[in-house]
Amino acid sequence: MINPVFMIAIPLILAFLSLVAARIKKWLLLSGVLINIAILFFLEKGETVIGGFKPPFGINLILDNYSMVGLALAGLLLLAGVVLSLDKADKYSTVLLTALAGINGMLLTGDLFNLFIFMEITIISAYILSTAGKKPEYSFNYLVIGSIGSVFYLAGLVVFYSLTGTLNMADLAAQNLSMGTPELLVPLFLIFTAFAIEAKLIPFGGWVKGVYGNSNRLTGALFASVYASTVLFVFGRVFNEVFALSGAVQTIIVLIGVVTFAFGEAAAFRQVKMRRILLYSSIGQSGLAAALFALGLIFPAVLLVISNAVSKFIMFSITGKLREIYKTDDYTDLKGVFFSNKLTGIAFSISAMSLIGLPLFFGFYAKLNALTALFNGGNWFIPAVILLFAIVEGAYFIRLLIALWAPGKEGEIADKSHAVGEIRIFNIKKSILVFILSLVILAAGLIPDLAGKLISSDSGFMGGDGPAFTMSQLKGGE
Amino acid sequence: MNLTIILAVTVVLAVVSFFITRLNKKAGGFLTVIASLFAFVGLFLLKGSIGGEFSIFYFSFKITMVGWYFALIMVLAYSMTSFFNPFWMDKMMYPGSYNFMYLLSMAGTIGMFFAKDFITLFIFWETVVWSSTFIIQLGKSRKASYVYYVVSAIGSMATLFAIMMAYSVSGTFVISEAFAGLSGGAAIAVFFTFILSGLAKIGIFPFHVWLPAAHGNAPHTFSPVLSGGLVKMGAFIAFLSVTAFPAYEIFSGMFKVMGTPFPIYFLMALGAISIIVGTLMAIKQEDAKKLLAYSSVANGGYILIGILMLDQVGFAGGMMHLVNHAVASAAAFLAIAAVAYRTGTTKMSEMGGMIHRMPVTYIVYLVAIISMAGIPPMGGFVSKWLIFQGLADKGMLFLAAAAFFGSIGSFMYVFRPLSAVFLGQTFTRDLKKKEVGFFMMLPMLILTALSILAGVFPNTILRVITEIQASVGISPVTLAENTIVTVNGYLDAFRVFIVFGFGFTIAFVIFIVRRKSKKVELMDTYTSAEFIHTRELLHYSSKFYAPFERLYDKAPDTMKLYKKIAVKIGELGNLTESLFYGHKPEKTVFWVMITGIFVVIIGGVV
Amino acid sequence: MKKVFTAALVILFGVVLLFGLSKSIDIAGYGDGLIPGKAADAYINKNVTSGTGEIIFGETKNAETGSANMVTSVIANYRSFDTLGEVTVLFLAAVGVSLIMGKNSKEGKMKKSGFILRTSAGIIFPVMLITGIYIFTHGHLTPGGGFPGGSMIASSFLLLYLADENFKLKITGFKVAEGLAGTLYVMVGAVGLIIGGYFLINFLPTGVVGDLFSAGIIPVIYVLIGLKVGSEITGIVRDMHKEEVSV
Amino acid sequence: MNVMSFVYGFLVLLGVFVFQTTLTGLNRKVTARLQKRYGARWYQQFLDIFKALRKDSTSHGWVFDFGVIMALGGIMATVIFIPVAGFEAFPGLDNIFVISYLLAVGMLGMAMSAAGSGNPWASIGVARALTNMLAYDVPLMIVIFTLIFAFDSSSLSEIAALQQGMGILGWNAFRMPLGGIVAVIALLGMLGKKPFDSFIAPTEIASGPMVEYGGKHLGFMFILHEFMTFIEVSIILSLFFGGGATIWEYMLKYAVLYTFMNIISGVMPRFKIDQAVKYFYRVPLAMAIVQGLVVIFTGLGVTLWF
Amino acid sequence: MIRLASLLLILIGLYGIFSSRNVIKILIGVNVMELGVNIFIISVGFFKGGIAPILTADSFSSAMKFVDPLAQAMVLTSIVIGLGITALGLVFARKIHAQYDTYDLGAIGGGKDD
Repeated sequence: MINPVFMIAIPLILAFLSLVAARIKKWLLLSGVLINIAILFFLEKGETVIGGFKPPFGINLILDNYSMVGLALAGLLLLAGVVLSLDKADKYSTVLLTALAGINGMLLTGDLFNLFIFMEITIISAYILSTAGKKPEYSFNYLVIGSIGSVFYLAGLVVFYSLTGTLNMADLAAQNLSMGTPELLVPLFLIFTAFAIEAKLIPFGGWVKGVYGNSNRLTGALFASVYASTVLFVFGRVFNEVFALSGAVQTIIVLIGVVTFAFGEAAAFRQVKMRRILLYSSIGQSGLAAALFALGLIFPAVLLVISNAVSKFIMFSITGKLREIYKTDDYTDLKGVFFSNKLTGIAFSISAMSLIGLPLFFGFYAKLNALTALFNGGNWFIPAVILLFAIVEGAYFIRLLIALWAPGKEGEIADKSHAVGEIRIFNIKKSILVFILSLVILAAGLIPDLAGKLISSDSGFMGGDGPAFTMSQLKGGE
Repeated sequence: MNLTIILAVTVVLAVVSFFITRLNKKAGGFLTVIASLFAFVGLFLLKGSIGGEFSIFYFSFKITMVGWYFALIMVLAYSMTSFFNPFWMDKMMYPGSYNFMYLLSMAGTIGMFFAKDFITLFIFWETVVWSSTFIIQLGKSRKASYVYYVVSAIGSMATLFAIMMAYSVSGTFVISEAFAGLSGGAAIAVFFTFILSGLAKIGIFPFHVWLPAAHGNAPHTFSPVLSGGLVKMGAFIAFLSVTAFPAYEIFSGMFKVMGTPFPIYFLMALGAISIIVGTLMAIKQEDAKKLLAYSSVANGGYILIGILMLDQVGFAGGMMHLVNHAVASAAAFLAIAAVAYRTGTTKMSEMGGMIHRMPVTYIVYLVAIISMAGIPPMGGFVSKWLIFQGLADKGMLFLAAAAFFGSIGSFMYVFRPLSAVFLGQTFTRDLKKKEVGFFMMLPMLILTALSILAGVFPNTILRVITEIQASVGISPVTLAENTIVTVNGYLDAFRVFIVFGFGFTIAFVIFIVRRKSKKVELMDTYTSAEFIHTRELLHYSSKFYAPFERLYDKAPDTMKLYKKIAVKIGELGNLTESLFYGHKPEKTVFWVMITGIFVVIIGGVV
Repeated sequence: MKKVFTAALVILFGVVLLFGLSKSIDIAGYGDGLIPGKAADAYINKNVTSGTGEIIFGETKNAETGSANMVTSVIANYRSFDTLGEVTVLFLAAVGVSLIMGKNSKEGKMKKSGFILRTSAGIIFPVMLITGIYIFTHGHLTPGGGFPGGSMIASSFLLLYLADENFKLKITGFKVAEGLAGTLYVMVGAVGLIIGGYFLINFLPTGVVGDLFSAGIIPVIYVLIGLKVGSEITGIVRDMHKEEVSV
Repeated sequence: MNVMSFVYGFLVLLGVFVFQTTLTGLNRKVTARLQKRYGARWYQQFLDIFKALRKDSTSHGWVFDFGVIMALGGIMATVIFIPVAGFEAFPGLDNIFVISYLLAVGMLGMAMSAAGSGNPWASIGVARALTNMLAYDVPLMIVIFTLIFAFDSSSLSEIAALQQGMGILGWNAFRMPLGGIVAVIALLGMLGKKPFDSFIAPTEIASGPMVEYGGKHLGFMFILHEFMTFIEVSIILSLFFGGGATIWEYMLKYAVLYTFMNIISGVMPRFKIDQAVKYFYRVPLAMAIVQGLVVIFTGLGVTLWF
Repeated sequence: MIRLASLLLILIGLYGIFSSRNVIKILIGVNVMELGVNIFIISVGFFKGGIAPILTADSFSSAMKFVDPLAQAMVLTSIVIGLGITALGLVFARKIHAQYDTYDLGAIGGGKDD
């Protein structure tokens, strides 16, 4: 069994070393993400104390199912991203290694202040990666907004510290502060703001458009999958395990999440640039996940985050590459581009269809779980909004898929002579990699119960409910 | 026969056909014929195991009479149309995917009709939706595919909502039990949201916009399936929404119109509106496929009204109209496809006199439209007759008025392609065209035969329907040997056919015994002293009903409604984009502060 | 008008925030930070793992951390993991600065500095350097530590930049120092894991509170931090000093 | 269904042909007198038909022939189903829907044949005829629907029988006056009499289709027209004017009704086709609906008023 | 009072970010905010009569009343992070200037996405 601290220590050492041995930093990065995955499955479960000081005095790492899922997701996608875009990643090797440490730290840590630090590491790495878009004003915007978030987080945290005298998550949770009361509203709001900014919730995520919209195939894929899912995972932990939401705060956060979902999908609907479509869709999805987390429906939210992360990873990678080749990501200029890239196209389509929540794909299972859980909680309004905007979501994704697959004038049958270019988007190895990733979505969608079991081992996360809906319940008639 | 085998074989063959098509396009097409015929025969043999329950994978199925009935109609449309597939492979952009999706969607429909629980139903349903979406885009319009998906999605999302809402009350997804315990406002919400996917699929106003778009622009080999088959999925949902969801019982306390609870009557009225809209729009069309698509809208209205009546006669009519419309519509679309196979167009103004080149196709089309218009001795007459009787029995005047309108209007529109495509002068371009080969003719002839058989021996079909009626607990329609008996009279379709034959024979004999007539060319007609030597010009086909069309050419377009909604959503998106996003931090700071103030005030602190 | 509006909004936000916060803590008061049972009490008494009673300066031997400076004990021992992250943040920032300034840039030139600056720089530079080193080596005893010490080292180099417009820094050495110091920090933690079973455990004898050679690994860590911070900030200064050749 | 039925059917056909052709001939005279002409002899119509049948003809292809046969065959089949004074060749099959839809077979055949001639005027005629049909049929069918609802029967003979024995006030035309008016107006449309004769329109388009027909084809068309007239008048007669208890009563009533139609037609101008549609969808449709609502909700008219 | 002052500093920082479009000024605003929050943290750890948390010859015993060392440690961390962010921000500012020849965000107009 390996101490989980190595999930942080090894990338850090490699990051520090990459500065010294700049020539092999690409390989350091690759080995870093590989080791990260390799040791992931041999980690010691439970609580790990650092420095020998028991919490709440020392810092502890917590490796439960929940953080395990987060780690696996982030690690695998980061690995895929690095492999897929090694040429781009080379320059950012040090940053990516540090980011890996930061992400692992965020997911593992059991201390709120420690979380702050790892969050800063992660965000700063994001600031740096965002400069790949060659639009410094957006990076600057991100930096300023992110800093406001950090300041708010610290301010909120300190209030809690002054009330309880502890920074440890479990210890704070044990104090049984009643989070629904007006007394704790402002500090909670301050902390929420910090997460909302990172989780792209409307109206806090003003940086997203510029940063995602100018991302390349590496950064876009990482932002939308690795970073986004990590932030949401932490969001879920903080607002369920540490600050168990209730009362007005909960309503407000749920409302913000739902509004984000609706607005995000609406904004995506009118875009023609693929990156913009994807970025607004990401905003919408994280709004939904945040709302679910805030309602305490952790399992569906996790499913949603996973499905979204994998899909977005694939789609952003392909989109970024398309933009590289054709200098545009306006899909009306890319009609029929998948004709000569069928494998890549299928991967893209599977991802998109999973996002929409069409059956046979993993997204459907996630959506079904979310709906069941929501209805079980007696809530019908949010499902209505979800389904209403799922139509919008489906509309723009299907429109996109149609355009990318079937070129041709209106009134004439689809014909390959109208297809854009015959350039291979990815070489054969990379296509297969992307395709396999998409097959994961398909497979997980075909055997969702197994996938669900793999994710939560039936018990749910952090004491929450397990799957609200399983396919096997159909057989039993229950 | 075992449903597992049918489903497994079709799905496996779907995948196989994908790869085979990559090797040899034609072979892949023939594989779809084999697979769909296999499924048809398999389903036919499945009748013995009705009532059985089992599960495959995590899906659970129950073989019901009604499911069997629907599935058989559906697979009939699929298998007949599949005969055309091999001949269109070269024109497809993605032949492999086409074959794959074709069979996958067929498997989806089969699974859907036999689903025991709503999740299984929904999964198969949506599979059909997306696979057919990807087929339609291969046709003439990308937009059509988009419209098709959006309208379907509106329906299926609403239905999912209803399923979930019902689940939250009853705690089960099993179709027969899921709606237990609903009442009041929740019942109304579930009813309307549940049936929405049915309405969308049948093409009931205002969801009919996808039919002309999709039917009219889908690949010629898929339009028959869409119109003859997939539309009937909606009828299944309509069926469930009055049987599995006991609408008549739940709403029995509500305000009633002519003995029918208001929510149901409202839907019937929508059906009536679609009859009128479909008829009027069909009259206007210049494209044969779009015309037939609108006729499907109108016929969908009949089906919906019939099924929702859930009584002895009208219901039987609605259920029977399913078959008749499926057969006739598939045949008509296939005939148009056959013509398009030779001429390459479906625009009525670009064709003429095909009867001289393709007489068999003409007969097929003629019989199909006679059935669609509800003229004896074809099947369509019997089902419409039943629906009329049902309506007359209940005294639903306005619905009946719409039904009459649609029925007579259908004479108008079905005649148009007949006249424009088949009759009149053959265009110079088409003078050398030949009839389609036997392999393509075969399905058309089978469908034609079925159409006539359904009209002459309607009781064969009605007997199945009586069993369905018995299974949902309504008194079955009374059948004598060849006779259908209703309160208001009875119909002996066979005798009507015989008398018709008698009259025809007399006329034929008189005709034959008179002197043989001299053949003259079609260009040799009386043209009021004008001499026109261009075949194309002498053929009257575009704007056929111009004076009539003028009466309603300012009618609002439903598509505009959807466009407006889309624009509104876009505006919301625009607003979101401009309000929250940019490159200046001040925007976010502003919103953080506003939200902060808002939150604190809402939270009751200040 | 816009200014008034913005100001009004900020003030409104402030007022609302004030009201809200005043429900959670005494916003107007000050000096009430004595929270019973808070984690920090254990840091002061050094009895997190085992209670050793009162800690007396210059007498208590082998106390938990052995650092006279309690802040240092928190930073470099109790919450050393935070500090590792903190160092990483700075490291990341330095990497980011050098990445963003890019390769296609050369070192810029300062204005020619004045006489006093130039001559005094030569004198002050070693003093600053030594002071910086002093500060981080005595971090466990006196106020200060790795961060201030490192900054002082960096500012000594900044002084050189200011003083001499032709001053150029050889970068490799700093990079190596930066990288190795960071690596060693983690290594120290890992060694602790091997010896004591916990990452970053204080595995050296802690000595007498108040001695120079006390507090176990704290001085070691602080030296590493000092070196690292010093080289990082120097790196930042150097990179900021670059000029872009072409846009 | 036995052989006798067919024999009876054949006899009905013959009788109807003789009767209606005579009546047509007489009415030609009536119309002529209205227009201050002398008019042809009463048997001129017979002469026309038999002459046409004897002559040579030209054909525009097989659908031209087939359409004519199909039209006459369908119409003759319909005639067989029409109950005359309670007599039916095939008892129980006088269902109003069957008759009105079987009628459509004949029309479709005619339309097909006409369009098959390749003459564009023919197509215009067909288009107008079908539009006209859509115009008059909806109000008429609503009225018929009302009758079916009122009498719980869709059998022509039964509805006719229900009106008999109560004198003239027992006729549906008087029990449901609005419906009666609608029926009469619709009958004008069905018969293609003025003001609804734009699809025949002798001076505009008749020269089109008609000249394409000659010889036996034209003869068929004549016979067809006689049968069709008989069917249409009979339907209205049975539904609204009590049919006839005896064959003589029936023939008398029939002659009066038909002549009445001719007289109205003789003094009317002609509607354009879109005007006809507009007219039918304003006045008769409204009347039919009012009549229907009255019957359905009040029951007024189901029994005798007085 | 000092907490009020720290809050005020945060607000001033916010105002700076909110009202200014100059990149450097915005960064200054961020720094002021950070300063504010740092003071706020310190203020939470302080209590009247507390002494600096260092054992010296004068304040020799842990039994004496020391102010909260944890808050001070947090502030130290926060300062360092602030430094890192400021450094990055300044580099971004330089990048903006190099690319657009201005520090004024209002004059950039967002630019089109590449």
